Amino acid sequence: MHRFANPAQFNRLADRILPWAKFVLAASLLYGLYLAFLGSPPDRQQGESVRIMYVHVPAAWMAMFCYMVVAGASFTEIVWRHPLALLAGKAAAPIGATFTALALITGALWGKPTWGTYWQWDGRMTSVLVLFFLYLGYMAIWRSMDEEDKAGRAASILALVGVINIPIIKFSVEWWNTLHQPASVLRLDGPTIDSSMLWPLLLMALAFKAYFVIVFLYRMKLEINRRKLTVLRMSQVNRR
Amino acid sequence: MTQASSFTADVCPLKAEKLACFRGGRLVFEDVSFTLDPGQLLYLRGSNGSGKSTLLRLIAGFLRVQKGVLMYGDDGWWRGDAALSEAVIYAGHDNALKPVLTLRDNATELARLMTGRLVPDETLEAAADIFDMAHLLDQPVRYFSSGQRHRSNLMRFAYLKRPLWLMDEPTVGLDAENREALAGLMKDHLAAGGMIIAATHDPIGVEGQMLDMRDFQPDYDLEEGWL
Amino acid sequence: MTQASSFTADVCPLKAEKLACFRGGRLVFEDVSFTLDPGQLLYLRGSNGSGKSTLLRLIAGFLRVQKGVLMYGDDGWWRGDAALSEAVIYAGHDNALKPVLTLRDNATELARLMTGRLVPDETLEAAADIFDMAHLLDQPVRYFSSGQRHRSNLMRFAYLKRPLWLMDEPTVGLDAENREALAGLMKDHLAAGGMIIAATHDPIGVEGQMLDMRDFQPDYDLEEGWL
Amino acid sequence: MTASSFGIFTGLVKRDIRLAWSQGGTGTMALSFFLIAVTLFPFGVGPEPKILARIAPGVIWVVALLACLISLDRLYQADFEDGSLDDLALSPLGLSGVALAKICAHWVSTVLPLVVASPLLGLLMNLPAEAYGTMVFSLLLGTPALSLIGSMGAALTVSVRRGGVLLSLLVLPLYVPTLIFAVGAVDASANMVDPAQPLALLGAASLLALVVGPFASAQALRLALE
Amino acid sequence: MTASSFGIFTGLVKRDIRLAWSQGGTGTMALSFFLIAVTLFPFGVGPEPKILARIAPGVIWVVALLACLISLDRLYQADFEDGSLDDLALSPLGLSGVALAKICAHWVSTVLPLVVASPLLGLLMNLPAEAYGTMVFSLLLGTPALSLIGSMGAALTVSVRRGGVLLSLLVLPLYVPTLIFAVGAVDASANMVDPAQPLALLGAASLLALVVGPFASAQALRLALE
Ligand code: HEM
Ligand SMILES: Nc1ncnc2c1ncn2[C@@H]1O[C@H](COP(=O)(O)OP(=O)(O)OP(=O)(O)O)[C@@H](O)[C@H]1O
Ligand SMILES: Nc1ncnc2c1ncn2[C@@H]1O[C@H](COP(=O)(O)OP(=O)(O)OP(=O)(O)O)[C@@H](O)[C@H]1O
Ligand SMILES: [Mg+2]
Ligand SMILES: [Mg+2]
Repeated sequence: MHRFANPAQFNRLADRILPWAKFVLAASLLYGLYLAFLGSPPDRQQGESVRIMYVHVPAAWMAMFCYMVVAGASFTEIVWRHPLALLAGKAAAPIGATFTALALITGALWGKPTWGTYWQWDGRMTSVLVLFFLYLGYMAIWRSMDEEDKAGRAASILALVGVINIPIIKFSVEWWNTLHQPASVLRLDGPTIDSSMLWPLLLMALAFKAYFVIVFLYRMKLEINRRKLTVLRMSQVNRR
Repeated sequence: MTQASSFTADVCPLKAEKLACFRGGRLVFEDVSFTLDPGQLLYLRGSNGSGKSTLLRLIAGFLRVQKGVLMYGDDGWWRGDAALSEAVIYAGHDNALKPVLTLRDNATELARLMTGRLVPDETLEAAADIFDMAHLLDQPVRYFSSGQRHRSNLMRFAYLKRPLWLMDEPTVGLDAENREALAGLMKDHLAAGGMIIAATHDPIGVEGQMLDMRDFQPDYDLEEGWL
Repeated sequence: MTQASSFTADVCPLKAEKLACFRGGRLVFEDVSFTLDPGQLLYLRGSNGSGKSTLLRLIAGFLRVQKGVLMYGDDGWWRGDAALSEAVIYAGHDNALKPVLTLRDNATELARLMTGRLVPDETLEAAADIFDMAHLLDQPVRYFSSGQRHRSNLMRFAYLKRPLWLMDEPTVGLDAENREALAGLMKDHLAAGGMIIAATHDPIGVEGQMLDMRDFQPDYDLEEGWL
Repeated sequence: MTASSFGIFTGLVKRDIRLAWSQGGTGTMALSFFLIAVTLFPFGVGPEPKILARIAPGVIWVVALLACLISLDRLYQADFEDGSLDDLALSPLGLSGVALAKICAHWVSTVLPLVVASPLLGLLMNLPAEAYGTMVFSLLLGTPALSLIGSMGAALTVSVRRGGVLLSLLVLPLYVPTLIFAVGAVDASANMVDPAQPLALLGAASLLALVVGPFASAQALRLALE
Repeated sequence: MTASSFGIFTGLVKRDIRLAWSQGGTGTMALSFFLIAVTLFPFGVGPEPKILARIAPGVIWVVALLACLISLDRLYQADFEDGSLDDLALSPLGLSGVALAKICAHWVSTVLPLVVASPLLGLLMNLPAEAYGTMVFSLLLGTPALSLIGSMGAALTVSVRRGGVLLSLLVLPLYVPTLIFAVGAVDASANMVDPAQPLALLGAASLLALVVGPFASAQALRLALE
């Protein structure tokens, strides 16, 4: 378990993965974008605006995926006190928050042409918003505390408590919505996906995932270096 | 070597072996070892920042023992352990007093928190007498001067009957008379078979072992220490 | 007797006549009189609760002079007065440090607050050197031990150039070396014609007048004192 | 041991209630925040009875939640700052027990008064007569979750300077389900629908919080002691 | 003397802005409270766009007011607790100047971000397009009064532990006129009426607060020092 606690070993592993991830990103992004914007037909009801889907849906998937990464890292940190897990959560959270913001923004932009409004208090949108707040809280704790280890463990506790919340929010909000506004559930049945749309969607999802891996690894390396810096500073404090 | 006594918990020797402590990723001290037998006093000495308070908080179970061993009798001694939390009284830099409550109420609440029972009035008054606080018992603590607050905090050692005292700079801000009262209290505790660890810059006037924290300053090593 | 000097404000004798102070409706001390000339040091002595801190805060202008007179040179000395707030440096029990800022930033902000200007780096580093803090200048204060924080607070006396120093228990928590450094700093200030009033329980090793606050304890009288 | 634990627990609850209602305590203050903040809404929204009635359950619950939140700020902070937290950690009760005791005290001293005052605010906000019972009941059932969840946030932010506002960031998202169930129940009653289902969910949220809350709070408090 | 006073004043404003946006400061946090609390209302009130649009100006203003309020809690408290208030009192600037500097810093670091974020919340709350300009303008014009009035409350409660909730009790009633004028202006715009009159009154409230605020704050701070 603690094998990769050695930063040098981690760095070596990361350096081996990075080129591959970059290749996958370039390939899938280029082909995916081509398919999404030129190679697939506009939707019959939605017209060209359907192309937002190729960004929106992968971003929404990644938003949830990143949270699970953060939660997994938190669990590892709490149970096994794995030092790299601490940094992994810290590295993944801002990426997740960005994807969440992207899902929110693209969703809102999509909402305007399809529903005539940028924002609806619909179950799925709301639960993603709450997810965004959880990310913000996680990052705020990290920023707010004096000691890195302490901050990380506090943030981990929050992340784990937040996991309990996610299914509840989704479930409850959908229930809450049907009481007031059953009409907005419409979106859930969405346009049935034809393979001409499925392929670019999957390719874009792959590209997003590769992007995540790359940024995540770079951020891990950054965190490790930052950590070294902190320790160096600390060693200054009591130099005699 | 467990010893029957007037304490609410057994008195056993406390033994530290090669303790080390990291704070904020930095090694504060390493290789701290000592043995404290019932009836003994250990002074922690050392310049500012050498880790006296940190060691006390480690022994009190507020910090995790990350490296080394701490034994109480034959048992390990760890954070959140019941044995630990029934043997220790700790008094740190902060006074742990509620300004709106009177001194008597503060003491009563603390005793109830530690034992679940009320302290008899006589015990409390005897404790207050030691530090010449009897006339202040029914005053709200918010009117106290800094030395009076500190004495109110030290009173706990007189009315709680636990064997291991951890004192962080107990003489701070005390006038001469009260330093003597403190020394007397500590001597009585040792005579009854209790144990004391005190971090201090001032002489207190009670015999004891010395542990100079400057001897345990690490040669700082980035390669090993950073994670 | 105003004296030209390196201070940002004039040095004049400080004279107290029959000062008294009420706190919480109670008379804490009465009939306190003293005269402090440039180049002199006044120690406030007395048991806990005798009113040392209260007198210091009165002189610093935090409390109102309710009874008696306080004169600085030929002028009255009152709360909120510009003359007062340009002559005094006060260091109390609290350290007045912002934990997120580095020691250098803390010092810079304080100097700017007091003078509107930045302190030259050399002045600051010289000040830090006195208390062996130079290597800590660029560290956030949150990492400091209690003694290190206290020293950071004392540094202000070295980089602010005001004539009257008010020190409340300046030796608290200092190790032996730093007590000496403090004594040296105080001697230099007196030699330059400054004035110091220090409340302390520990000997500091600088010559000075003594004012024992126990001599000014009122015979407590409910009839007179209660309103 | 058990008998003594029980003594410590009740002692601690009593201590905290007493401190909350003593000078400068949170007890009276949360109540006045609740009353005043709700009163601001007719100023902000305008006095039309229909609109007020429509938004009454939501506003009352949201403000109760905010009042609870700002009083939570000091749940552990006061003990942390004056060093009492060290003592609490050395109590034979253990930190989970301590957290539970403090949560109980918070609910009794600070939240219960809000529940009692809520019908008055219902009157001010023109709440439909059918909904009063459900509103009070939903507050009784749901506010323990607020105290329990809030305790985790308070423990996490205890060593943070100016933690109050960070607390809100951590805790408010976790309050959302409670809020939705509760308002759902009150709205159902106001519209003459059976509120049993949202009330059951509300109770479940409180139970879940009871399982997780004290334990997670204790873990977070350990961190603050380090 | 005047030149040095000016240096001290700007220095103090910069110091406070820096602290507010540093780790654990109120700057970011008040903003997140504002965003989250406004978001709670659709949960509480339900998602109907018409209702939301109707209550939007009131809710946004009331929550901005509450966010401002809870950040005020620590305006002087932090300096009081760590002893910096003694230093502030000994500054040649004088306590009124100190108070004014801290109020300016509070407004710039904490309130201005709320004003900037308010259009986003207008979007979430479905605010009518006509009202955006007036809402932002009313916030710009009215929030200085919130900082100034709040400063008095913060100074009064500074020596009281758990002052946060006491603060609200003191300050909220004084906020009512500002709130009424501001919401009046935004509502007027939303209904295509000229908002000049309520805006003028709002400006007058801020001016009055500017005259009274720093002075009263300084007096209250003197009390805390005693
Ligand atoms: C800000 C507003 C929005 C948010 C936060 C949001 C959120 C999400 C999330 C979280 C998912 C992933 C669901 C899952 O895989 O379980 C998703 C999928 C999707 N969204 Fe959105 N959405 C928003 C607006 C919209 C709009 C306006 C449309 C179009 C009318 C839309 C259409 C879709 C579609 C078609 C999917 C794929 C569903 C599937 O998995 O088959 N969304 N959205
Ligand atoms: N805020 C207050 N209200 C009422 N009485 C007070 C207040 N502050 C202090 N006192 C009382 O004033 C007296 C003098 O207190 P002061 O703090 O000046 O003592 P001191 O000489 O500094 O003692 P120490 O050596 O303990 O610091 C004490 O008896 C104290 O009870
Ligand atoms: N929260 C913390 N994070 C990081 N480092 C810390 C922390 N607290 C203390 N330290 C560091 O640990 C070292 C030991 O501090 P400690 O408070 O134990 O010193 P001390 O021996 O009690 O000194 P003093 O005589 O000044 O009280 C100091 O160098 C300090 O900088
Ligand atoms: Mg120490
Ligand atoms: Mg004193």
